[in-house]
Amino acid sequence: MINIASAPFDPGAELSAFEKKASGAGAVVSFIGKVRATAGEDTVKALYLEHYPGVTERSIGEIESEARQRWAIDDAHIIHRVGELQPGEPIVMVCVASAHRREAFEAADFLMDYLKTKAMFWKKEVREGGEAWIEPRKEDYKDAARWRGSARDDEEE
Amino acid sequence: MINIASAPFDPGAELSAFEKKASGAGAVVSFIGKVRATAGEDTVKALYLEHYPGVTERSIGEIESEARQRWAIDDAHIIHRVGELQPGEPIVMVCVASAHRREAFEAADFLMDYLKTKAMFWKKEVREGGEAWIEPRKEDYKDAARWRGSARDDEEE
Amino acid sequence: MARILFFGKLADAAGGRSRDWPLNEATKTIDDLVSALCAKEDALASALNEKSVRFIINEMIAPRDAAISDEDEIAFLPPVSGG
Amino acid sequence: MARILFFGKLADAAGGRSRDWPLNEATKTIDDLVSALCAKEDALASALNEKSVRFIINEMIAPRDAAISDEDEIAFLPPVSGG
Repeated sequence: MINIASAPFDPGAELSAFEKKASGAGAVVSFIGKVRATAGEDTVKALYLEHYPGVTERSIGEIESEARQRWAIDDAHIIHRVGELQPGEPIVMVCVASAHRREAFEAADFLMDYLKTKAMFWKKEVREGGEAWIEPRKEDYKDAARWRGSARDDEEE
Repeated sequence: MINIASAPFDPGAELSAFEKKASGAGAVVSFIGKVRATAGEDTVKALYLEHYPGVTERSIGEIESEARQRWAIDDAHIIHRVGELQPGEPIVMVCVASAHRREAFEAADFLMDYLKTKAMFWKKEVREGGEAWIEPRKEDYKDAARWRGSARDDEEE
Repeated sequence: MARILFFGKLADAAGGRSRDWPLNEATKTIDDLVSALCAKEDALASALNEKSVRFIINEMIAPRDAAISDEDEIAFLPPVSGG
Repeated sequence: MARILFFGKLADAAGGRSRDWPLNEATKTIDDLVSALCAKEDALASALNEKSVRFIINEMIAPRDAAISDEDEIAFLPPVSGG
């Protein structure tokens, strides 16, 4: 399930619903990314997230499909906020259910790396000292590059 | 926090409490391991988990300390069931909060590998076809061996 | 009229998230459209000419030399950043 | 009397999770205790002699040749398996 949410969501409630639905799976991994309160020395007042309706959902769908090709996933759930967010609020939540923990961990890790660098969102940090559009860090691109080819090669063995 | 639970727990409620407490962290990873319903061709009727009170808690405490030495963790929460469990019930839940997702993912992954192979629990599967004490699979020992030395070496660089 | 969408920092540079723009003989590709848009606005010119900008025509990623026509929805995307 | 604890499949082999056992001149180490326990019970003998069995004296991991005395709590652990 892919959910672009324009209002705050409750990670605990989302996990409850997900893990009940995926009750046959042995392993459930979840990731929650939250708005940070500081940017360097500066204070973050808000985060503003924009998306391209229709296109963004499709870009996430493609990322999820790729994860399902690479790992034996029972179920996946991706929630991503848009609009104005306050520090501490969840931005993104990814839940993955699988028979074994390795698959669940790797698929969740992969989904986050790709959501960070390939899903169609744009975010602006509103700081005490001004506004700034955020682009992925070098580490984010490096993390995403870890998955290039490797898992799919494994599958073909 | 380390919690040896003799009654079922609610993963959604645990995650809610954890992520509210760790509201300053940018990344929260959780893992839930559940009782599987089948063992090969056989049906699992129940799982029985035993521990060594005092010693088990300390063995988990040591595993958590090692994780905190290796990664910059804001908070960690480990819940592990004992007693008789039904198929689909959560056995274990690990929550890790950190500033960045890489640390949170790796620490949760590490904690699970070590809980599987080093924490003092013993588990028996009660199947239609009889009972069997479960020992870690070869993959579990291999997974745990991934962490030997490496992360700590990185830190010293 | 083509519908033009600007996302993220490109909307700031364009002073708005969308505009309707009449295409003509001189604006047959995205590249032409960028030139036309940039002719009037310096801030937008430097933003749209960044190598990292990507283009979407009617919800499909398109190259800079892709043909465009009136009735198309053309979007300009700066580097994405989710999560 | 020493207190002996058996965990997991060792409790099945011992027919119980604990027993009190008087130590004497012939049972000064864990190794001696294993021999004494095994002398009477074949199932327990093969279970306790598995290489994977570990020993705990008063909540501390101990080697097979560790000294034991009355009042000690001595635990026999098969391979652990959490999660």
